[in-house]
Amino acid sequence: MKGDFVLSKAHLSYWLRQLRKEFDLIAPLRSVGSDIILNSVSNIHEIALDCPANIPSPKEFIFPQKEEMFKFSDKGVDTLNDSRKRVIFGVRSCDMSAVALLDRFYGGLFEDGFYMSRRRNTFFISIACNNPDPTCFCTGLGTGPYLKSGFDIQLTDLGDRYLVQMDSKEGRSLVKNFRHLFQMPRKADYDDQYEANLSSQSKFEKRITLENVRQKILAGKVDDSFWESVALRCFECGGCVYECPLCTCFNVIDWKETPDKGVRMRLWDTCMFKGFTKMAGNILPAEKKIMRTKRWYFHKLLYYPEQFGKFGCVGCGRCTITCPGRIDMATIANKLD
Amino acid sequence: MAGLASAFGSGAMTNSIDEIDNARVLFVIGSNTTEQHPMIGMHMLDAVDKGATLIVADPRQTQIAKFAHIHLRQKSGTDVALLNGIMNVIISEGLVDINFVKRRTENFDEFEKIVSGYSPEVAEKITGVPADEIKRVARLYATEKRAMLFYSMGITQHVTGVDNVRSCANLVMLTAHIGQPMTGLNPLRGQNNVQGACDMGALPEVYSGYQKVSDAKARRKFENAWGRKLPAKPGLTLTEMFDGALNGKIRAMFVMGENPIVSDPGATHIREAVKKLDFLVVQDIFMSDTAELADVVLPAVSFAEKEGTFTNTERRVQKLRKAIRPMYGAMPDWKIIAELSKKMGYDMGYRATHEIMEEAALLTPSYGGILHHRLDDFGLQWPCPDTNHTGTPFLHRKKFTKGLGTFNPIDFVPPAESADDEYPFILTTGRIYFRYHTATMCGRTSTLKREEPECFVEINHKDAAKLGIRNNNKVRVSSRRGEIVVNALVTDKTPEGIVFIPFHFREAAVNLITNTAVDPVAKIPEFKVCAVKIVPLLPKPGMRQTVLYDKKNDIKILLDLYEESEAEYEG
Amino acid sequence: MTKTKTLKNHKEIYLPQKVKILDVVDMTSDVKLYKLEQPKGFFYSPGQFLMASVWGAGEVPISITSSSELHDDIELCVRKVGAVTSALHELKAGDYMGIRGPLGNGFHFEEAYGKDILFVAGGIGIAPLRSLINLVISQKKKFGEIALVYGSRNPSEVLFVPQLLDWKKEGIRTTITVDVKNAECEYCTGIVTEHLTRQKISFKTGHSYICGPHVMLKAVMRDLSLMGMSQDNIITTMEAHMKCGVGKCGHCYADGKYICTDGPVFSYSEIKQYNLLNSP
Amino acid sequence: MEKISTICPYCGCGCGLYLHVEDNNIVGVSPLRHHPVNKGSLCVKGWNSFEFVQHPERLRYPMVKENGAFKKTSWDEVISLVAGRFSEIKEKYGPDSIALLSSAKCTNEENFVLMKFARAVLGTNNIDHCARL
Repeated sequence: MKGDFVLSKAHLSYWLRQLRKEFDLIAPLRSVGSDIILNSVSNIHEIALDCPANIPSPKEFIFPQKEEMFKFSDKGVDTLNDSRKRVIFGVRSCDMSAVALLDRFYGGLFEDGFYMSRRRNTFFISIACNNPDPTCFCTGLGTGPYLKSGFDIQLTDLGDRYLVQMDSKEGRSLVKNFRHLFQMPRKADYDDQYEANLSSQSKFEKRITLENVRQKILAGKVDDSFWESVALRCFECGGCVYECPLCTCFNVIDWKETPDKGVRMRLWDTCMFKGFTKMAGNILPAEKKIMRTKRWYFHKLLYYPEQFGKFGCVGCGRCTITCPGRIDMATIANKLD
Repeated sequence: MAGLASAFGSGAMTNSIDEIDNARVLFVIGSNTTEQHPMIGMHMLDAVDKGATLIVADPRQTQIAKFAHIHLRQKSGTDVALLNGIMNVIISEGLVDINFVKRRTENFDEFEKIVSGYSPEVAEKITGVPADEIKRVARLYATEKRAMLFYSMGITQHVTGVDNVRSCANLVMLTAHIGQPMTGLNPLRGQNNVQGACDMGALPEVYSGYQKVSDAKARRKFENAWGRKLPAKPGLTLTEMFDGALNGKIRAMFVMGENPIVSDPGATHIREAVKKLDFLVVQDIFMSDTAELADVVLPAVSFAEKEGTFTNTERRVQKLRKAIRPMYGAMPDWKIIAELSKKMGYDMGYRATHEIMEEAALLTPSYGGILHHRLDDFGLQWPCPDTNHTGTPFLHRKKFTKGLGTFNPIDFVPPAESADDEYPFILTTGRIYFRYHTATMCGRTSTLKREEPECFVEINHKDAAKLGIRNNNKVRVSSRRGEIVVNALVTDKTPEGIVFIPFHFREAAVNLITNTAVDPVAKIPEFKVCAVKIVPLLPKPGMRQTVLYDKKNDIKILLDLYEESEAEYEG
Repeated sequence: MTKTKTLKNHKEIYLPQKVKILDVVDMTSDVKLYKLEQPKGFFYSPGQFLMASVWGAGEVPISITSSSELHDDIELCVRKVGAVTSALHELKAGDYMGIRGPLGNGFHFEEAYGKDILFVAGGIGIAPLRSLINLVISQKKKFGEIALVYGSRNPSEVLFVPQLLDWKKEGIRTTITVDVKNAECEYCTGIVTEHLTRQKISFKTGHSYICGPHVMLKAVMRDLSLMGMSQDNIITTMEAHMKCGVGKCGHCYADGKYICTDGPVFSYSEIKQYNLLNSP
Repeated sequence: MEKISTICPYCGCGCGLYLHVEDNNIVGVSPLRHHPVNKGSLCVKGWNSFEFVQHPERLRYPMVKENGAFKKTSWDEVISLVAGRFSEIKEKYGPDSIALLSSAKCTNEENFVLMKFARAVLGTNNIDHCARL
């Protein structure tokens, strides 16, 4: 395709080192045990290029768990905007698809300034997925393992080189100044990409079609006894919401540092708690756990398609890893499908 | 942990958490694991999913009890009778591991004499648990090799706490469920470093590693290391300290990161005691109720600002890493004490926490190989006697710490206070999921605070109906020691005759009314059993009720029409 | 249909505007009426709300009780129930507070032209309705019969008493009912639902606007529907836990609808369709 | 951003978690994926364990009560004061008139140091903690 490039693997670290001069470079790094986490890179060689698909979602860089919004004092109010420029290297196709949906959510009728200012300063270099995790199920949702569009830069690992594809102005800007590192692609490169994509797809253990689940719920074939059994296993940890690359709920709180000075901030919140919808006078509209579990699944399975034409799930499998009660999206879908 | 020590010689979880997944029988007594130790609960559910049998003994219908294949709802404070009943069946049906009992334990005969008096029928009378259930549990637990036993505060916070633990130990030895992976006796400890605080000798009668202060040899070792003469007489326990303060024996107190005024039973008594002190120093990260009464308050740092180690309930010593610089003018606790010590003429000379650990390792056999640089990934489980040792996932493999395991013959003793006409309910207290201890930390976490902002009393719906109490009504709960006013939470979680109040709330400190009677050995106060009466407070005058008819379920719902109304927002 | 103006054009949707409190009136022991200086270009419809903000305490949604067309200032009726409203109650005339808004869809009362209107309010639910009632009265000729049933716990909690008398004079059939009567007052007793049938309006063609606690809403909407009123014409305004007011924080989300941006005004048929009163 | 692996401050499970730090400010938490206890999960307290750390109500300086009210003081002064008072009371009433309460929320090292302080410096075995609860 026009505008695509090929990057020799030997040149990757040079390119990233150049980018790090201008950006806070975030990439998957090895950590305690065999953990791989997204962290600021201090040594390019520490980047875990061969890591499995499931690394923590990059959501926190554009929608942090705790974000200060305003500083207030008797003199006035300062809006705090994060202006740090970041390149996040090594995110997966599922996460890229999630970011695209987040952009639509935080844009829209009311544009969320805090999200947008972070988003504008964050550039993603995603890697087409060649070694999916056992928990991954993006193939059934069209959110991976390879993306055709909706990324800044997508790298496809072709053995000794990467096929570099760009789908945004921001993406192209990261390559522009380093043209001498990149070569023009040949047909063989695309053939190899096609093969790699097929081989990757064949590695997926889970085949889940959420559409079947949606139809079943819409047809009223899933009764409350099913959701009751799901709710029973809910530990109310909120992990599914915190880990989900698409969950957006937040709480707003004020901290008073002195009587006339303080900060207003927002924190991730979760609809899995009964207090989430609590009204003054201790009225709890969603007191029963079943209401809250249904709410989460219905939002993702029924209302997301209504609002955005897409499921509120990208098949990343993180809820599968984090849910202590083992009642994640994949498990539910498997039971219902 | 006195109960465990008298049976095995050391008090800690004998096995590891990640063994739970592959156990075949899980017997959980007095622990609402999925709420109080959620991550251990997670392992238990995994085991259940793999086909393990879960047995829960708890008077309350807790979350973990809902997953139980067998749920024994024994009367509060009758755990000993229940366990004796189970052991009676094991003995009479020949399910005892004779080999193990002969080779590795002592005092079986004495023990058998007592247990023989607890036929399942006798146990049923005391505990209210059907004899057949007792028999079923006995057979299940005794015949499965990979059977783990768990207990928590529901067992220890009784006048008979030590007896309860010893009974558990008896059961484990009787069936040889110890010294093997996926077996053992596993206390689930409440606070993150309770285990460590005990291990490190923050106890009146022992140095680190449970070396007795009365033992001259141990004392000499510490005296040599520290270059000071050390006292040989065991000190006062927490409860005795406050009694001492009241009668003038204790004149000064140093409190590091604790808030006994809210956490301890008979809170009024403690407040009085603390007020009588000549000098009180409190070191904490927030202004606590106890700090309010102090003469000096020292700002310490939180877990995120310091280095050190925590020991979890499975004896895993793990490294705490500093994430941010100390906030404001705060100082790490160890530094404050070291400074103080220096000022008093004893320079401890530590420059960093790993040096303290080196000293502790030198003086503590079970921590001998535990040094900071060896804890990088997921820490080490003690005993870890030297730097080549890789830790111990389960204890008592070949022999018990004290040699032979001791059977303790234990008779059932009724709780110190039982329900009567004047105080017809049994009150039990405990933790709830969204709160932790006295709320100095979670009270400053918006989500946790929002979920459970107010104290409540759980009462069975039948009892509530008898008393004319509806959900969210204010009630007065009073015992012989005090009273509090809380909201009623009408539920079927607690059985009839029992009410439950979480102990986290300073506004309604349930410890104002709990029993100050303490276990004679472990000195653990009796939180779990106390007789109370409950009086509904009259609804506000002018409140009006309306009846809503729920067609689907054919029930009438009584509603306080305007009581439930008026939020901050109407449009 | 009037075009409802919202925050849409604001660059910073979370930043409260600083406004001066012109006057504070004690209405009852725990309800105060605030008159705020109206910022330039601030236009709102009845039924809209704003996020009232006190730095250090937080933000809460409060419905506007004045009408843009009739008043030069913004009036808010605030009952002391939580941390933020308590902080608001500390403020005096001359102090400043923050507002964000107007937010929400508001009432589209033009659809009731030529028809009878029944207003039903419970407790402080009179506040958002007051905005609409004043506007309706100003165009009284365009409507048929107008009636109001207003329930309170006790006589001392009846809000806007002088205004109620004015409305009566304007020809509105006003029924004020309290739970417990004291000797002097002339109010009726009983809950609002007991007084609905007595209203001399056409239930078949009429429109109804209701605001009050959830329990009351449920009962009134069901009764009116049983009396033959079209479910599309039974209009209410919902309350919900809100943190942002602009469809982002997710707190008021229910079955695909955001109370803050899709509401807070809904018809009974919408409420049933989206299961808003007892949604999962 | 820097993610520091540490241990949850709440219950006795001892779950591993990362604290996410940006400019000396904790902005988030995530679980350790391969920790033998929590295996990639956390409970609600763990997920929210960072919020109280930087809460403005944190004690900021040592305080001494004078005439019923707390007064700010310096570390030097307060250490001298406490050391002086303890010495005085020890002198007058004997070492066993002093009691120390340690904490199950503090580290092993801190417990060890306090235990040593009680026994070697003050000369009393009157040390306990709230583990009995």
